[in-house]
Amino acid sequence: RYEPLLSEKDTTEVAVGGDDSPLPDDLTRDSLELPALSEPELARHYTRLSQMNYGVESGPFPLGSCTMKYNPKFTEDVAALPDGAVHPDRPDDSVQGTLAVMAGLQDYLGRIGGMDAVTLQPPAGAAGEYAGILIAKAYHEANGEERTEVVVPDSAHGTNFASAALAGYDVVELPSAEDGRVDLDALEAAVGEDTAALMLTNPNTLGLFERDIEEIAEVVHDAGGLLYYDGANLNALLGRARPGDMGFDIMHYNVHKTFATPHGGGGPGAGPVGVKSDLAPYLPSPHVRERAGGSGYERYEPEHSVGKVHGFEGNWLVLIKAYAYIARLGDPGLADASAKAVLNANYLATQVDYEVPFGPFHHEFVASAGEQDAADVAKRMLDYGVHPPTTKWPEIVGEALMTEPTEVESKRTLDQLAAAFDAVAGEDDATLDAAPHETSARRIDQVAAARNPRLSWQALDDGS
Amino acid sequence: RYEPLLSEKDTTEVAVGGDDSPLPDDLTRDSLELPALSEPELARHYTRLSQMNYGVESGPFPLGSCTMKYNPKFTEDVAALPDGAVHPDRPDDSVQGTLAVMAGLQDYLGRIGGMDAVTLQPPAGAAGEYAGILIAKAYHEANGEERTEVVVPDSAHGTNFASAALAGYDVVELPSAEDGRVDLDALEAAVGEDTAALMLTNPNTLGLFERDIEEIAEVVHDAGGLLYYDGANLNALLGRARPGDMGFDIMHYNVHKTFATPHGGGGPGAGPVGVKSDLAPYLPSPHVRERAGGSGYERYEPEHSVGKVHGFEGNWLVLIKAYAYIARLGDPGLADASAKAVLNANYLATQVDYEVPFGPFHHEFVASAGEQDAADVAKRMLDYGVHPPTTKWPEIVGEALMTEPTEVESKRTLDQLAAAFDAVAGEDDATLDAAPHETSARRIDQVAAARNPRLSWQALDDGS
Amino acid sequence: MTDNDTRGSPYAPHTEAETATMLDAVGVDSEEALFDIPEAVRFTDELGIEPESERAVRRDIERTLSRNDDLTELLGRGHYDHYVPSLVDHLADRSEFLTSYTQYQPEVAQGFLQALFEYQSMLVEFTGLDVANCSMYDAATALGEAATLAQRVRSVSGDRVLVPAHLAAGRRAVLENYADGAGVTVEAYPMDDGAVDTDALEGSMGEDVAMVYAETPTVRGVIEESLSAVGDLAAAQDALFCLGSDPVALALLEEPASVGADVVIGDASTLGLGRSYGMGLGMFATHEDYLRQVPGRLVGAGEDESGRRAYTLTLQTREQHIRKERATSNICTNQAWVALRTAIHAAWLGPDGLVELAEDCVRYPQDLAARLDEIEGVQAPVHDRHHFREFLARTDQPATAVAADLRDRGYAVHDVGEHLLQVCVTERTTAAVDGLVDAVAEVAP
Amino acid sequence: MTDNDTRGSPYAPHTEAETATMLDAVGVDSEEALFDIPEAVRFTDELGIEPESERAVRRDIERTLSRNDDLTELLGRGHYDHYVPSLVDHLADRSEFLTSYTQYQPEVAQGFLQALFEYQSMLVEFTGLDVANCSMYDAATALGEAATLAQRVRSVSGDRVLVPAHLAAGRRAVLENYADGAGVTVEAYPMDDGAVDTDALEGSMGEDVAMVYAETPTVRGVIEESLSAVGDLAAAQDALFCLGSDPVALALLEEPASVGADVVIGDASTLGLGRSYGMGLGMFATHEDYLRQVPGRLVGAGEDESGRRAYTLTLQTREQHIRKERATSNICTNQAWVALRTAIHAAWLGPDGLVELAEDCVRYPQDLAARLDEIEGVQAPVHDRHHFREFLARTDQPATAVAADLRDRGYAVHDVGEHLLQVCVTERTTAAVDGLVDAVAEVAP
Repeated sequence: RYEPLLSEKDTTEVAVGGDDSPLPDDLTRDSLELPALSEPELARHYTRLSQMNYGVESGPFPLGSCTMKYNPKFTEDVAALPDGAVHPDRPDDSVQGTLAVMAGLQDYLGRIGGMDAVTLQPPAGAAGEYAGILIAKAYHEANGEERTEVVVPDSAHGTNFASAALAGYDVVELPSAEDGRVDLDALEAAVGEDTAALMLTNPNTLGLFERDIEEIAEVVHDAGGLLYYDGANLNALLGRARPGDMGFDIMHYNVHKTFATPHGGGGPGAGPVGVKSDLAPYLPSPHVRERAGGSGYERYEPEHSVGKVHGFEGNWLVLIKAYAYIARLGDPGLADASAKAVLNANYLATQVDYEVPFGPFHHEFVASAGEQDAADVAKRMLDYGVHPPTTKWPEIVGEALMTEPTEVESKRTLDQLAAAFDAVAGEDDATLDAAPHETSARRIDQVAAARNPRLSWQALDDGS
Repeated sequence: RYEPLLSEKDTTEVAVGGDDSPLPDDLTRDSLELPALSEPELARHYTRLSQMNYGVESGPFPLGSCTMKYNPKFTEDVAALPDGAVHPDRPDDSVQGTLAVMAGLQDYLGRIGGMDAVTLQPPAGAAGEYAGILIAKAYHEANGEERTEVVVPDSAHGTNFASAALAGYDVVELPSAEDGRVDLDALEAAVGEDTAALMLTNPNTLGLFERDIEEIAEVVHDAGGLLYYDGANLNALLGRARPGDMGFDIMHYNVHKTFATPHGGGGPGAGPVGVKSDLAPYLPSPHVRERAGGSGYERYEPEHSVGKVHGFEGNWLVLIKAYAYIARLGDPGLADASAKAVLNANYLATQVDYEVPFGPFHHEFVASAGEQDAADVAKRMLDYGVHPPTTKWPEIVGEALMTEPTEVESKRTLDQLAAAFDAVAGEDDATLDAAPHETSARRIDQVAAARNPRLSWQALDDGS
Repeated sequence: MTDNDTRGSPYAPHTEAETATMLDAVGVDSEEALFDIPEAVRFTDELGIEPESERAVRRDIERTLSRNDDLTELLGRGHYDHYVPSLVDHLADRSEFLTSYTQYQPEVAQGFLQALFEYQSMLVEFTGLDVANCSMYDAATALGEAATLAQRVRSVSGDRVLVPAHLAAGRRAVLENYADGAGVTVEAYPMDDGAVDTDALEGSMGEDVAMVYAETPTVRGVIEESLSAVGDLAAAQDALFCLGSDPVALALLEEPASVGADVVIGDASTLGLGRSYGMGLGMFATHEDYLRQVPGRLVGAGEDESGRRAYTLTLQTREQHIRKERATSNICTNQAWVALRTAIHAAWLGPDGLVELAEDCVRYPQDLAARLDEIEGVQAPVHDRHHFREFLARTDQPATAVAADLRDRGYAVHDVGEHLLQVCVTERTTAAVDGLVDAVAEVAP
Repeated sequence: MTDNDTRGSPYAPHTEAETATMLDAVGVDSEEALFDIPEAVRFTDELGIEPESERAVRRDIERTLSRNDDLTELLGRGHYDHYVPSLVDHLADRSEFLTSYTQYQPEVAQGFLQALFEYQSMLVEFTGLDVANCSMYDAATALGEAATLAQRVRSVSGDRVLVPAHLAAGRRAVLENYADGAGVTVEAYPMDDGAVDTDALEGSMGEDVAMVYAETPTVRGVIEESLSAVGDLAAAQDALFCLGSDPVALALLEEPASVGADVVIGDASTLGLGRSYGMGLGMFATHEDYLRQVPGRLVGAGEDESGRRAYTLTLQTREQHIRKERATSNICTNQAWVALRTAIHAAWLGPDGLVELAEDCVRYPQDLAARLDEIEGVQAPVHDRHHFREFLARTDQPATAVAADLRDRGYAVHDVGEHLLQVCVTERTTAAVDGLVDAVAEVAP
């Protein structure tokens, strides 16, 4: 059932300005044309739209590297508490509650990552990467070093490359070894006096732990570079290993991945950044700390702050959910979350008919669709009522099906997922090509959509 | 897609009692066997169940006599305010906020109904009828009269009959006149010295205003009886006519109908009862009033109270939503709600191909499915994505399709509804008989279900 | 819509142009012309209710409710405050549930029907009885309905219903009304140290007794220990044994069926609702024998045309919309949505969580009573029994004065007799117990 | 699950038996055996975070946040407090929206895609520009992205970005970082009585200017009156004209396209979010010419295989997951859910409601400034301009002292200079204005 656009239900043009206006007409627009609909009509519109959308509560969502966990409901209630709805420009004395939560989350994240100081300001993981690289840059500059390169493995998230570039660095791409991990020789060749940092995910996007992490750290540090940890896969390690203990100097946390804040159809997220103590003076401003004497909390500008990566202090409504999640789970819950996430990935890997190269896996595995097109496999899986894995990435596996069930799936659900994988594995290309059938839209021609971009209702040919 | 029962997903039997129990074993059960599922599994279960359910935000819900309005979202937030979550046994001094809301709603309802005093205690419309009849009974008894009968028109809601019977009255059924209204001659014949009350809906279930209401009142009052107003159709009259002005002595309000509180899949509702001043001493206990001197509010037992119809003071969470709704709309909003409800009913009546006898209508009309089976028509309408009207009632219209769009439907939606009616009107019996196809369940065999009642998962043949 | 627009209903979507078109189609000039109301009964005055914006209404009600004192409530006596998990609100508030109607079109109401079927099944497990309906208004009205059921199903007519002397006044008052309509009188039997005095009850029995009612826990929080004896006494006279309890208590206590209960009533909203000024959920379960005499709605499993399991309201011929004055009850709108909440809460706890919660409901009052008993001027518990959630304490000072002093210190307890307080403690208030004990120590001596 | 069960993750559904079966299938003895972590980097200590029940966490956070003072905020400067209708929370919180991922499988994400498409369309109407993306983090990062866009699209390279001297410090600081990476320097141009000093700006212009940024309203609430002149100055040097504003202001003020704006940025969460400690929604709209240089996600209309309209993320080759270091931005996770909220709020208001709200944002500060101006020791507004939501007031007393005294009386205002306060008033605070005026009258003279 097609749900019309708001503009197809109504557009009303109202004149702006005129005698009753508080502004002279030369300062106002002439008119505003938008849908004018009643609350019942809007309630039905958005209810219907929601029904055309798949969320974590619709079924399994095994997107590799995206860590789509169940989002505990109570964290929403905590975020909605009216006492938390304050303006950031209030003086510290009047927002001690908010600052206490922030200090608490900084402390939690520091413990979990093995880091000495944490900023909550970056509003997403990529913003965290960017903040982290700015910190590295400021650090090197303060040491009188002009380093121009950031090294990134070819299997890394695209954001690593882009964040380094945004900070003005040249990106050096590091080819993976045959076993899917960092190639130490290639690393030694890539790293040198121009190296500002190596950005690394561990476990990597194949779900493999970088066993040579100590050697990697040594190579980078010996060259005077810093080691940056991309927190996307931290869910695999909670309570069992900490980036700070592996030699990482800087890391970001993806709270919607590791700490179960909802992804909101694209965001908002939050990308706190943790650093070792010698980098703490470079954190963004303001930073929260306990006041001397323990009389509450205060915001301050770190001595060599990189400045800001967000106009205020980040995505509060996301951060508080992460805080509540960590407080609920504590040590045993976090450790169990990782244990079950890793168990689920390994179990599912044994249940699917597709070839699964590499291993042993932590939180995710990458199967290969082999002769099938991975994107088509994904479309066909939709017909079985489950969300497909991430496809065609990382490229080290041909026709990759990058699968991460997370800890929230039961054995029953994993078996259903495996059944969907296996059913599709046995189907022919024509069937896959024609999929999906059971979805609110059939296969969408994305190439045509990009060739003739229509990005607003105003741009639609039919003028609707 | 079938959603398994919770018990089909898991049942776990846990032993109760034993050494760690705080009670001796002879006071405890042996074990408890229930599903043990995690929060993510439950979230998906109930999300899936919700998707198999049609609500007001799914589309039009034109159930005649049920007045399924859009339920404004903000009233939910008002009901959830933590300050309202108090225990009823607190002393009056400590719940002045709650009592102020209750007194405010009593006042609003009194104005709207033209009544002098209102109790909020009855937890539903039928409970309101029951309370109202208890009041009538107590009133007559206090006057030394032993009246044994309650007169109810044949077109009345089933609850009228049952509520009178529950109070120990004999029910005298009053046949309708040919024009669908009260037959004055029949009324005179039915009413006499045994008559405790006449229960009447106005407009009646055909959507017709009882034009002879003054004469009706005279007949009843002359016989020493009381006139009871069933508030189910009050939505037709807001701000234009008041039961208290028509001669009614007692009335109930259906807040989920008239004041847009959600029906919750069956309830909870609330059925406040309004009375004229001479009946006020008979209201249930406690009742809320302003303290002498205006220093806040208090609860008290009315002098000749009928006692109680609810263990505490009714359905607070429903009442506060009704209060918020009335406060939002005020005089103009309430009057407009009635105007648009009546306009919508009359407009829709002109748009459907089915025969629509009687009229002019207020808030609802009753079409006749003619040669078609009204229940089949309803099933078939489901396939067109709309909820069907109430069917086969009132019986005064053959194969009745009792239709009440309410004020919240737009002309566009009414036209869609009419199109659904008209499409079905043109279809043959076989098509209707096979419907519905597009629903989460196909036609359900209710006769078989009643013949072999299985009312729990324990009773299912397969033991699941 | 503009929030400040208070010229009409904000929930009526009509534009002026649409209204005009529709009036045209109907063939009238104005909305007023549609109202077929005789001049004499037309209302032409103002109601006098000022419309307000959504924002203003929210603000005003928030301010009004803030006039409720901020007290820690240690109150029970039929309305309890257990922690309701966040999941309950979020799922039950989904509009497909909240804004749906009674399931008269089951093909588009499978979700709610299944949830109610599951609720009924949980009550079957809690009670050990065969069938449960999908809700009454509250415990008091469920008790009233039990009395009318007793009248209908009993082979010989009896006009007495026996209830415990310790019974919440509201519950008894509601029962009196239902009993009165059914031609039955309600009599209290005496208690022995807070529990049923079985000897006295035996003395009150006779063939004119239609129903014997007992509760566990009682309104004073006492866990009954003689329920089997009560069941036997009732059975001996062919009277129904109606037991009052609630799902939290029944997760731990003797299964009602095992002590001979014929009907179980109570407030099932002890799970799922929390404090709501006494709003509840009437639990009603009984034997299969009485199935066709059960009040209220029942959801049954059946099949749809494709042979798949499907759920539907069933045995509707018992109900008022079909049977009118011969219906088993007048109930129509019930508390279905609360039953949904209760089921979600029960499922969230699971059997382990339920038993643990119930055990805490025994431990908390035991511990608190012991602590209060150490305070000069206080003896607790008054009854030498096992308690559930609450208990009585005797005060040397007048109870009213002690309760008022406690209120001044931020605590609300029941003042139930000249020197009797009643105190209720659940997981929601256990953290406040230290403060309460200190406060009592200040005011009681 | 029991809420007190803190032995493992409450959100992992595994029973012990299932865990054992799964370990068997994998061929290991324990979960620990699955962790391929070298001994040397294993963490064997405690994190030291105590688990708590859901109930306890809620209670603790509620208590912690209650340490925030209860102040009436008259604060703005980039973060505003408009009334968010209840509808927004209820619809945006539907789990199908809230818990979904980026729409990489559009066939099961049509709902969110359509909502974002509608959001983009609303921004097109507000700005008069051709395209809008479906979110940046906030106004500050959107401004930074505009600077990098200017670098990319400009025919000749320029390394200067000109911004107003009155600019929120946070916004400027973020811009500095983005500019720095792109090899651009940020320079302020002077203001004349709170608005752009066009003569001074003209003097600063040159062919090395990549972008000129102006705001309306400014951070001080001043409505700019010379935007066309700014646009002309920028155009003359082939510099981009980036305008900062927000959807509420744009419902009333000159359409950005009509004054020559090439990019519009700002905080779109002035609709939909309310106070949230500075969390926002970066608005980003520009010309079709720059389409392939736009940062962030774009939703486009297309067709599915059956020929029906369908929506999809489009032009993804601009993005980091495909273009890596040559992407138009590093943004991945954005603020999509906030954009959904903004769209719902805008739709709820409709064009009438939006214009009315915007007009109130002119009237409220005008009225309040006039009232404050009557108080001895206060002159307001400082700038002889039209204002939107907020304005500066000069105090004879030191502003810090006045602000502190006002805080003691329950009001928070900005203290922005030795004798300068800034006051913001919206429909949420207009009812508090009488109290504020009284308080100022007490403390200012």
